[in-house]
Amino acid sequence: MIEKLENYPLLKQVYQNLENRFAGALLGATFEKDELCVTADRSNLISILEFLKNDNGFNALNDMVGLDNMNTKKEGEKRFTILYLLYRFPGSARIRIKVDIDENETLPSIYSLYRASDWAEREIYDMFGLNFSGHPGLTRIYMPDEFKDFPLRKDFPLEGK
Amino acid sequence: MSNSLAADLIIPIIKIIIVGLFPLIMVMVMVWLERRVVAFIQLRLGPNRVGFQGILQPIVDAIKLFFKEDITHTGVDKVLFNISPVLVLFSSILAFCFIPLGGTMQIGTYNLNFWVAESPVGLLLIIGISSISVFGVIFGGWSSNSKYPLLGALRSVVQILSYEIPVAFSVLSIIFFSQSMNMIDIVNRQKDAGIWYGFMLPVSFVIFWISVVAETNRAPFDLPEAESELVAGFHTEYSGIKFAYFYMAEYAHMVLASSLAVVLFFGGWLPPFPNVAALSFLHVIPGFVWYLLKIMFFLYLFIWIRGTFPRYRFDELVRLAWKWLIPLSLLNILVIAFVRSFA
Amino acid sequence: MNNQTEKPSFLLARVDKFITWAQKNSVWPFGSGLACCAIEMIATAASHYDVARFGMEVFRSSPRQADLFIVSGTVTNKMAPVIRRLWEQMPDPKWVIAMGNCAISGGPFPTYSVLQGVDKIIPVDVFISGCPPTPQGLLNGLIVLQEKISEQHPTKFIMKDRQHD
Amino acid sequence: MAFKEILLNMGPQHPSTHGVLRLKVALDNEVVMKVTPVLGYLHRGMEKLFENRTYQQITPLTDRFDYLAAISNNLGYLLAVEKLMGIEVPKRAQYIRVIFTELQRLASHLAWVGFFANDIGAMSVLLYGFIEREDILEIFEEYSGARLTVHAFRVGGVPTDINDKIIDMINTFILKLPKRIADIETLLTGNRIWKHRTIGVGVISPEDAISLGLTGPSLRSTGIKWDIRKDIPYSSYQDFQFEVPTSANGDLYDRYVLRLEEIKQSMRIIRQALDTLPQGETLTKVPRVLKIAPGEVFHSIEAPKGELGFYIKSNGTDKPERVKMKSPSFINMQSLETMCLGNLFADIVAVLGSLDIVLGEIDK
Repeated sequence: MIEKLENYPLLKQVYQNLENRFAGALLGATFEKDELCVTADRSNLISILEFLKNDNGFNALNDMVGLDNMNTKKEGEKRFTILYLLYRFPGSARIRIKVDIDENETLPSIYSLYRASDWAEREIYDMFGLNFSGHPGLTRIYMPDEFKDFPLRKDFPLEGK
Repeated sequence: MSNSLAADLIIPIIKIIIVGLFPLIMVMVMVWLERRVVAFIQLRLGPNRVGFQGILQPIVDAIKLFFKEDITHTGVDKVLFNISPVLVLFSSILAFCFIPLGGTMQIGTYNLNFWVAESPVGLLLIIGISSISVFGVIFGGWSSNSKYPLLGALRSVVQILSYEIPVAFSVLSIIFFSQSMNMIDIVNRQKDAGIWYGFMLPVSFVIFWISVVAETNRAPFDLPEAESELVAGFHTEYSGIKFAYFYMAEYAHMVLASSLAVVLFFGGWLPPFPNVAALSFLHVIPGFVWYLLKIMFFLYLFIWIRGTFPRYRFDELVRLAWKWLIPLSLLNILVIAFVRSFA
Repeated sequence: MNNQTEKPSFLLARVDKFITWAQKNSVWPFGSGLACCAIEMIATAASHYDVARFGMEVFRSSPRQADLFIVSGTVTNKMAPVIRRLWEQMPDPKWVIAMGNCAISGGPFPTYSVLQGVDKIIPVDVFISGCPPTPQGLLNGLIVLQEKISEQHPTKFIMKDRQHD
Repeated sequence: MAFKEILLNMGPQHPSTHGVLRLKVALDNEVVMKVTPVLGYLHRGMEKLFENRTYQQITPLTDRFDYLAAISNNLGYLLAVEKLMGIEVPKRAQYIRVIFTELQRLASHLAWVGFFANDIGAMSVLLYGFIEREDILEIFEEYSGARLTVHAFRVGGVPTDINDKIIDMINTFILKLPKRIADIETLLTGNRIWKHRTIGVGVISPEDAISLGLTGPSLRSTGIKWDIRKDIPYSSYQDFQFEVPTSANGDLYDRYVLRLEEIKQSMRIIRQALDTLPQGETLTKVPRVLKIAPGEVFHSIEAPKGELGFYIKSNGTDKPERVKMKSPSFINMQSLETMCLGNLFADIVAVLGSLDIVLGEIDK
């Protein structure tokens, strides 16, 4: 893993910091297409993000992506994945934090760290039906409030129910 | 039919009809002119399909609006809702009674005056009557039972309250020189003085002009009907012919404001340099034509301003009135009074 | 059905012609933009194409003062009640143009949130296809609408009343 | 003194919400106490639709995201797909892409200046902006046949080479534009009312801007020099000389001046690209049925409105598992309340205009 980062001193440094701080707590890390992706657990997500923001300068949240792995997941894996795309001003370094989550589980909201996560979390709630605890106003953002389903789940048909 | 009957009854009635129609005709011309001129400013063509160069466009619009459904939605205060367009339009038309559209013309033994009524306090009356329109705006905005009209009406109140004061002050400086509030006298005094008051009192004129632009709710002071903020302002809920009343009233007020500017500051029906003998051939052209030419200039100015400037914000607008125009007009009056009494 | 075949009297026909002449030359569109087509609608009103030539540049932003509702873009299920309400707020006589494929049939979005055609909620007079239609297309649609207006009988209600007697 | 709040509902149909945005505004007289945007009136289910379309079919759909800058969307999506596939686009195609994206940036900025000025009440500028924009759209029409939703690029390059006629059109346009920009500047930049309306209004601090994830000209107006074209170059942007203008105050006036400056820089890039246009192929060979091995990628470009990113996850079939778009308008829109609080009602409209939002992009 660390060899792949040889040409990317900044990311290498960040990765080493993470390794040192959260030894064993990181569930995995990949590096492909110039992008570092670290898999974290639900329980230590906030502390990893705090560490990245305060000690490593990842001061901006680029985007949050929700994934429904219904068709691709293996037995025992969780159904949904949330990606946090982080950014660093200046320095233009990017890092991706990956958290797996099941339908009934709740992720902590990162609104207190990144205000940009406000609408991003609402979007994921709207599209996938995943809850974020501690979010100031978790309501549907796109669909009308009376809408029952979660459109981006793989079992929801394109034309609607 | 005796001669005196004709002089006392028939001619005044005809004059009343003509003066009543004059602002409406001017409104028609203005609607067309505005759409064409703004179009040319914006490198477009503007309406040019109906009639010669689209001159019938305003008439077509009026007919269409006349045949449109007139919606009075629920929750409306019916009396005020219906009365306000009338108030707005007729307050401006009524004020034309006291505006001299031309000088006196000798027809045989009869002196034909180009005004309906002559009052020793004509100027005061015009300012008073034209201010009634703000009630129409407030009633219309309030009775619509809707929020955008209400906000538009609120803005309108503040705007008229603020800008009435500089108008009054700048008019006061005219009265210092004319010693009369009679509109006809004011024009005649300008003839006697040999110079139009606008050139004599440029500061008063500038204050007057800015303030009347604000009072007619025209750009850059078109806050009560600011389209990008308040949809259509106080007349958002009006449709059909009632909306047409508001639409026409806006232009009628512009014609009135231009007429006031012409009569007070630019010699009404007088040709340029009325006392210069070398230019006496200008007197051949009737006074009415001079008056018309002059107001057209000011009406064009209205359109030009609209096509060029961004819109003021509410607080800037009030600040302009209270921090600049009112102190300036007070100072202006002080200076003029000083000059009048010692020079 | 009877009164449709019956020809209006000479005088009423003249009145009809006069009123429709006014109506078709003064179609004030409702300045409501929904999606991509709205940009082309603005381009049509801008200097290059200048819809003002037909007296149509008065984009009213209040539905109460508009004659023509150009549904310019995708109508979503969330927006549909709003569109319906705006249309109801417009005073008669009113016309509707469905501009672009989205407004006609949902266009490229056969999805859960898009209304598949605005004619499901309001009556449409003219359909203009394209994604988005070019300004020329919109102008053509407006001219078609003008023709349609000039064939209407605004005084028809007088005839109707007479038949009821 | 007790105040009574007026709750005002702006939209979804309102002349200056740039589409079908709805704002719930709480006003104390005219002072803004609260602004809550309500989105979703143009939610077309694009991301769901993408999962049911092949990679090539998605490209024209991306046009409909940000319909004022369709080509930028094409580029953002295609670069992500090409990065995922690991293919290299021919140099000439890269240059052509740069030319058209920069033309699109000009078109978007010109439309923006017009809409922004129109929101503030200077309606003529809207028309002036659209005259020049029309020239750009004619170039697009000559190249691809469409004006607005252009679909100018394909996976692996550009579908057709540009010919002399298009180069001529671009050259004449580039010569004409500076005078037009000067016209707009004489109307607005020095105007007292314009300055009153824009200076010191809608201010946002750099810290807030970063925390809210603001990008594009709105971020640069706070003094942060961040332009992906410069910092993480893509599609041969490293070959061109251009400046990234920044300013310090973070208010509306700065955003306006910045965008005008960006127009000038874009013209510089186009001129350089035309002068140094390399010869060669314009399209790499890609299979007609595009199946991409499982993987994931995130790629972002500097769109006219800010950072436009595409996250694509493939699953081995010809359709993507998930396409997520990071839209600049969506992120910028979040900062509306921060910029508006305590300002006047009229400023909401101005701030909204300055953010350069497009609802197709926000609602997806």
